[in-house]
Amino acid sequence: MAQTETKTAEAAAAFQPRIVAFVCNWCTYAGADLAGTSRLRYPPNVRIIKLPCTGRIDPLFILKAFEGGADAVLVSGCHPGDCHYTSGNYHARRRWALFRRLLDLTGIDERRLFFSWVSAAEGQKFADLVADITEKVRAAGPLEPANPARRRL
Amino acid sequence: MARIGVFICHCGENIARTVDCAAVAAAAAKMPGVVHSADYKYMCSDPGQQMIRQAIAEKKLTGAVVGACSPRMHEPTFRRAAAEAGLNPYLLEMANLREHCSWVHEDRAAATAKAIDLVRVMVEKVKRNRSLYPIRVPIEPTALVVGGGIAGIQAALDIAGGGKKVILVERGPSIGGHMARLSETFPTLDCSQCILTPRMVEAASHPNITLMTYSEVEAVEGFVGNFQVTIRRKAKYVDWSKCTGCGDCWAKCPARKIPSEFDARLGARTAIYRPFPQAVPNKPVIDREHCIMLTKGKCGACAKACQRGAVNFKDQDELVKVKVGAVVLATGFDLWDHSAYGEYGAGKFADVIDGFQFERLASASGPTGGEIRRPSDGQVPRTVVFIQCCGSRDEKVGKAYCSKICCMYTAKHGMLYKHKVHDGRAIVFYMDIRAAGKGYEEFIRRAVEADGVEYVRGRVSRIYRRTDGKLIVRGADTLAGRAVTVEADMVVLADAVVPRSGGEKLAQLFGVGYDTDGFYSEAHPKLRPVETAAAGVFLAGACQSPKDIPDSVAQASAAAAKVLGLFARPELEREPVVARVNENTCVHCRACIQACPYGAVEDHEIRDRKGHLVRTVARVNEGLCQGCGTCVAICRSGCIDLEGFTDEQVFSEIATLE
Amino acid sequence: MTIAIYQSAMMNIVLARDEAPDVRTLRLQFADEADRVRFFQKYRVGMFGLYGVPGAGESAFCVASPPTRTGYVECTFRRTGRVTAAIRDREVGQAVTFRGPYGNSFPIESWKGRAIVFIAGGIGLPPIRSVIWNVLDRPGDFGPVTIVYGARTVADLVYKDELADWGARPDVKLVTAVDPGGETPDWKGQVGFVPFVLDHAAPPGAGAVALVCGPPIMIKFTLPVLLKLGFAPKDVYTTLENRMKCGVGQCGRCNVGSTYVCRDGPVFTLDQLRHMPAADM
Amino acid sequence: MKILDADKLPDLAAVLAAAGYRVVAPVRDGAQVRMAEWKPGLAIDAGPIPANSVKEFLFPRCEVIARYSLDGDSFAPQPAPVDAPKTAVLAVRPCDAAAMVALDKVFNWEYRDDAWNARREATTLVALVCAAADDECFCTSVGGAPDARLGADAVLRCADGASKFILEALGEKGQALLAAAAGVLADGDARPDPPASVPVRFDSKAVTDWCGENFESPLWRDLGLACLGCGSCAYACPVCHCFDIQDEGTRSEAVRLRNWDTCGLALFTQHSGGHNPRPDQAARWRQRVMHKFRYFVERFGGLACTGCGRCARLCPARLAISQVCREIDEARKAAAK
Amino acid sequence: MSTSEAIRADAARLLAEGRAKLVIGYRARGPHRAPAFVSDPAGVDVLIYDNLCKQNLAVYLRKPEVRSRGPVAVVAPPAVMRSLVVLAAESQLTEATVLAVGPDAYHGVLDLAGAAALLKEKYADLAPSPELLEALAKLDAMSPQERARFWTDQFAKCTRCYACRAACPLCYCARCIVEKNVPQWISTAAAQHGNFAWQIIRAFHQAGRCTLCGACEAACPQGIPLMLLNLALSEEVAKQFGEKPGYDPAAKPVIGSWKPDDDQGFVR
Repeated sequence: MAQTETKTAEAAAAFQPRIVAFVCNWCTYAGADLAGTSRLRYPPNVRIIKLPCTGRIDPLFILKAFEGGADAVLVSGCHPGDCHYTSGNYHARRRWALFRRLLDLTGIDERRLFFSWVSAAEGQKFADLVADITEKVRAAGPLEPANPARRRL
Repeated sequence: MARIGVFICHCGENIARTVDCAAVAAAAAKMPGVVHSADYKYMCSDPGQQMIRQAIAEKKLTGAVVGACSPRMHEPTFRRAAAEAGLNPYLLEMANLREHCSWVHEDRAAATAKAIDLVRVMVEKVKRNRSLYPIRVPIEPTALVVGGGIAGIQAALDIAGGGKKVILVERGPSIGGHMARLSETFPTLDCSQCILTPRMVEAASHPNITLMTYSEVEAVEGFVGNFQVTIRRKAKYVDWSKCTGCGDCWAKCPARKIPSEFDARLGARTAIYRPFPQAVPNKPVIDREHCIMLTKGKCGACAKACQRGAVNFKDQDELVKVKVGAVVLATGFDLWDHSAYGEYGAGKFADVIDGFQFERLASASGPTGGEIRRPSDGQVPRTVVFIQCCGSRDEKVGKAYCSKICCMYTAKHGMLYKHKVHDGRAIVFYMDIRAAGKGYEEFIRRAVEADGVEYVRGRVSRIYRRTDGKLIVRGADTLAGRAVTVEADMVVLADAVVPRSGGEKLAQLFGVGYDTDGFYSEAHPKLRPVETAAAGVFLAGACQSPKDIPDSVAQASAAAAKVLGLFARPELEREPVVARVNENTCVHCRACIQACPYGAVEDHEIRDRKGHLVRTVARVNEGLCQGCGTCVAICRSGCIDLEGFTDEQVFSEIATLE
Repeated sequence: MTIAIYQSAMMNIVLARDEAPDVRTLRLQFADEADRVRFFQKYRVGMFGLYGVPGAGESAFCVASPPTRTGYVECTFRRTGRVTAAIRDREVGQAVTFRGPYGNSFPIESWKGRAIVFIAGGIGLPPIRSVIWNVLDRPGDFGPVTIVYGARTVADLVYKDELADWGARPDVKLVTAVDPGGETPDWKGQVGFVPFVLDHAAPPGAGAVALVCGPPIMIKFTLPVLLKLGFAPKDVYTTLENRMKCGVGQCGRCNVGSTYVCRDGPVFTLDQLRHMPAADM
Repeated sequence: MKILDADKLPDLAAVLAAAGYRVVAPVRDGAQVRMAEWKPGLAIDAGPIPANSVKEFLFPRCEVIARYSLDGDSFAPQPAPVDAPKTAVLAVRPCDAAAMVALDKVFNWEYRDDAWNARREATTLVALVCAAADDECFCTSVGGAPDARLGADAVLRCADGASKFILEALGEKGQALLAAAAGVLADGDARPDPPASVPVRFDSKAVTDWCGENFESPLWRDLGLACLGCGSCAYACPVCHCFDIQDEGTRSEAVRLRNWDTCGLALFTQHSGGHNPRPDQAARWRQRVMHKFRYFVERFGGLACTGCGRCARLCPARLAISQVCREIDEARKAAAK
Repeated sequence: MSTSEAIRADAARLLAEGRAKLVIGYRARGPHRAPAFVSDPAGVDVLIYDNLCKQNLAVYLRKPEVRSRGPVAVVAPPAVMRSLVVLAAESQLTEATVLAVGPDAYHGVLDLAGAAALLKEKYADLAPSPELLEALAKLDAMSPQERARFWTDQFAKCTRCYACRAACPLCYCARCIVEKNVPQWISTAAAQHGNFAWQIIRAFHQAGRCTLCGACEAACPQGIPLMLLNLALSEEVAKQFGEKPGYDPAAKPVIGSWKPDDDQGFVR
């Protein structure tokens, strides 16, 4: 029993979540830059894919990431009112409000899909966010084998 | 055939300390399509750039990835280097190995693995990049200036003087703004009207300036270089082409007790009126809210009086569309309504007035002919208390900022009062004196030393009216450390400067940001104080932050210089990151058209050779598209793509992370 | 066990040449000698193969080199979609997959001693280039050769070097043409559409064989000219290029009526085409 | 005579599974009865005609036909073994069993498909004589019968008023299955119930002839109006076998897939240049009917339709090929008079 | 006069007067109901209407084969009318002639505006079936892993026949996203990843547009409960944005518009 628990704990510690982040160029990408220039530390589990705006992010991107075995996806952009393109993030916000419901219903729940606003000034917020979601995903464990979107051929 | 070069920068030790750069370069060398991979201590240095140029030339690279710092740092540098070697600059991408990797991670193995991923993502992307060329958009060399105060007038005159056309839009019936209402101006005490009216006349008569008074911006389409602005010309009910400005009409108007906005409600005007005698244009409008004919349907006294038949009660608002290439917002300010201050009488005491009211009392053209007479009974006040920072620097009323101009105009008010009422007492309550301007400190000193204005440092806690009509002002003298009570005949409050009402709506029309106080946001507080986030829209005057006349004029000239700089070229070069519609597969559901924040997606009719309509599709106007990609993600059938961030590129980036 | 019929040979690209915008020729060598031997045992002119890049897919196009050159296989293709783009992206030294040859062939043995007229438009030349070289590689076996080749513009002409070779040979009469407006200032060939140019060249048709390949509109207007010149419908050949996936008569999409292009074709005579439902082509 | 009580089909399945068979049988799934891999505990419902045919167990919807490992710009073939488990299909309908015989011809037409043949070899089809038919059944119009044995390795037949099954082997595979199932089978006697009665709805020979002469007919246009252009009919059909070949992959591996495809979809024949030889639904319906009733006959000497009626049962627009054939037949008869 | 008789009379009149070249309605095929296409006034006798008539005939108004016939009239229960209203809002229809039928009454020949008015007046509260609501509630009560398992099993049945798409009046794209192969976002293979992506995107592309007519699920030959997905999204659209598609021909797309105060409780 004790042995199993140790094993599980080890497995959890060894589990390196794979997180794909889709971020906008103007706010969150710059926020991540600021985290860097501020020499903040966060776990190395996130791979950022830069888009001009959250408005560009198609749900297909998220599906594709999960299909490829991501344990979680982060979508992040400018705060409401701050969009470089005035309203791309408002469009995105609606899209995600519905899309997350769909994914939750089909088994990819809120421990796998994160949305945030991170401004260019919020380096600390970005670092904290990545640390926090990495921890959350680690706690939730690998999405496999229950990943309904995974390629199996 | 992709022939990609990968260049990994050590950034001295900045990247190399945490990331095994050689290992990244070695891994990159094995990535599909990569024909050249190298690492170097400083890629951004001359030798580093030379490495890139050389590899592009020698290896006939079709694309390059530089793994270094953030692209926000050096993308222009490396793209320029690529261009110098003959590679289209858009065929070079950067992998952010410093800000996004080495600086934020400690575990060398994990950071190196991540760096390899980041490079691979960009390799996959760059393989699908296309050569892009800046988009050239013709510029409509006409500027729109919104607001006809001194800032707007100055901007308009400077642009017009630079040989470009200007449309000057003013909400009120006359240009001139607040400056026209001032009696004298600090620190020179020259007559405000005397220096302003020539400018007003010049603006009205300048061949390059089209004046649109009594007009407001209704709608804005388009983008820098090509704005289409719809302006509502409010119904004036007077045909200005016939009107001579003779004044017969307002002389006959029976509605005579309308508080005059120009005189800060201290005087009255008629329903058909010109705001002030020096108004430009010097022609009347009918105030439709107060006109008896327009509200009750009978009267017409003015129409009978007008010998030119210029009065037209059937006049209607008119929407005028103009094409402009740049916009200067100069909408100015208002004074905060001090009725929120219950301790100062909540606006109920007639003799507690604001700065504009004092200006009108002091003005020779004002309701008292320049004599200082208090509003309640017309008596000359013997003791006048001036209170600074009324609303400003008071977070309780949500205004943390300093209104900047009050210290100076209060000193001026004190002086003017003393000049007119030699035996009167002018007492100023202040928190600090901020007189950082040329001749400003001297001006304050003059008020105190030469004119005997009494300054008390401290706040006024309460004003109440005694039964004999005296205003009892209770405050503290913090320097003397005692309570002060003054029996005043009149109190002048230096109300906070706030943006003009309706400013938010206008900002939204132009896509300009504004702060929590409603002041328009400049693009950068230090380096781009005149620009806004909306390209081609510039700021002048107090709409951006409280400013005095010299600062407003300076910023107006700066805005004009920006406009003239923009207009100096016939075309605008834009980033070629724009969306394109695949018209073969577009089914015209119009979701993209409705979603585009810029109105850049338009209906496009496809016609056969004979001109018959085959079908309608969406088409992106490259001049308007800003490249956000919202339409791309909205399109269900994937018929729109965004240059620089195409579906293929993003797909490959995600796929390679599997 | 694997499905043998879908196992491809590995072929290495030994030469790549850009012929025209988006048109490329690859010369491929079998990685495995056994595959080469098997291929050339079966290969006759007119047959096609399925060329592929793992991960992108397979695409069918003809073998453009003749069976007389047994060291390699050449193909010429236009980039039209995902697969052809992937094949085009392969470089010399890299590999592609190949299976084939499939389909029927031109019955050139029955043409011995007869005059042969090749008529091609644009990217229609590759399917009959193998026949041209096969005929030219066997001097004395066949009668006089006429080649009428047209393209939209000079840039769109493929095999420019070989055209020069053919034009210089005494045993070939070569007529090249570009559509009106497609000529360059130094264009030495004719200007006009292929049917018109063919009519003008007027090769004798009686007893001769004609091979026509090109866009449907060109074929449509060329056939009457051929009949006028005296060619018999049974002696006029063309190749069909319907969409194919399996190449072996099973996937069910290339059929014209009950004729499977992959299996019964791709080579058909005008006589045969007349008995096939035009609406399915 | 080998006898099985009517409620003992799960026992039969269990004993076969224990003998190493993958067992496929009709099981209930929501509102449908579907042919599915049987798992212990699942009830077997041999009553209704299953919504899907047995085809997918011999010709999967998606199958890896080649596999490559990728490394940078190079690749290397990897084994792509055919998955052909020993399978027993219980209560397969005679129309489905007959369809497998038609597919044998396709998959061995000059080129032999190893995967098909391997799975066919590994599969024992235990046909169920239909005791009931519905208004979409028309096996008798296309040369079949509710008790036909074509393609079957063994036959289950209801007996003694549906209280029992008689299980009869028809060949070596059937005998092997019976041997494996011996534990649940009893020796005895039972009176077979009469098979369902399926009226002949049209003369298929007449349809074949008509198709030969009517490539252009207003009938196709009418069909094209109602048809929505999906693949429901083809994927439900036990004989339809068209497929697509697509590659997929990651950066380390690529697979070449054979996926079901159908002439009902617009893209099926569309050239990469945009031209489509079958530009509208009318042309696609014509292909469907022609393929089943004319081209297949010309190439293989039989029909590509076994009268199961699934296409009609599942069509979102309730189009029925049997009715089309009947109309053709009637029109032909009317014309002959 | 029965509803069927009234439909026949109106159909004959529309055809005779040339107001319609084609009337699309329902006919009987044995015990089943199939679409009927009547172009001759003499042929209207096949038209019937009863509660077995379920197919959403609005789907035909987008077919080129149908559009090329000239003006079309369609027998339209509320579900069909709602689809037509959405099609109009998405500029896929400029006008429509409907023979409006309700479960309770026949409303005669209406144009698009008339149909929209009728919908708002009489059919504003078309509620999903209690069974469907219950099924969704049951699903929502499961753990994420159970939900994943449920849908993995359901989607495993998908053969990619695209009957769901073909039957849906709102799936009118000239080139469906699944048919886009550069890049191929959604695998066409009837395997787990392709089926999941297809079903999720199909449902998502209906978000804010779906009128819950049920055509997709009814068309699915594999019995996949697609309405659970549609209902979940429709509920969310109503709850979050207060939108109910299919009533306003001038409605803006739910995805494609926004309000500053849209919920963002889920955004960190």
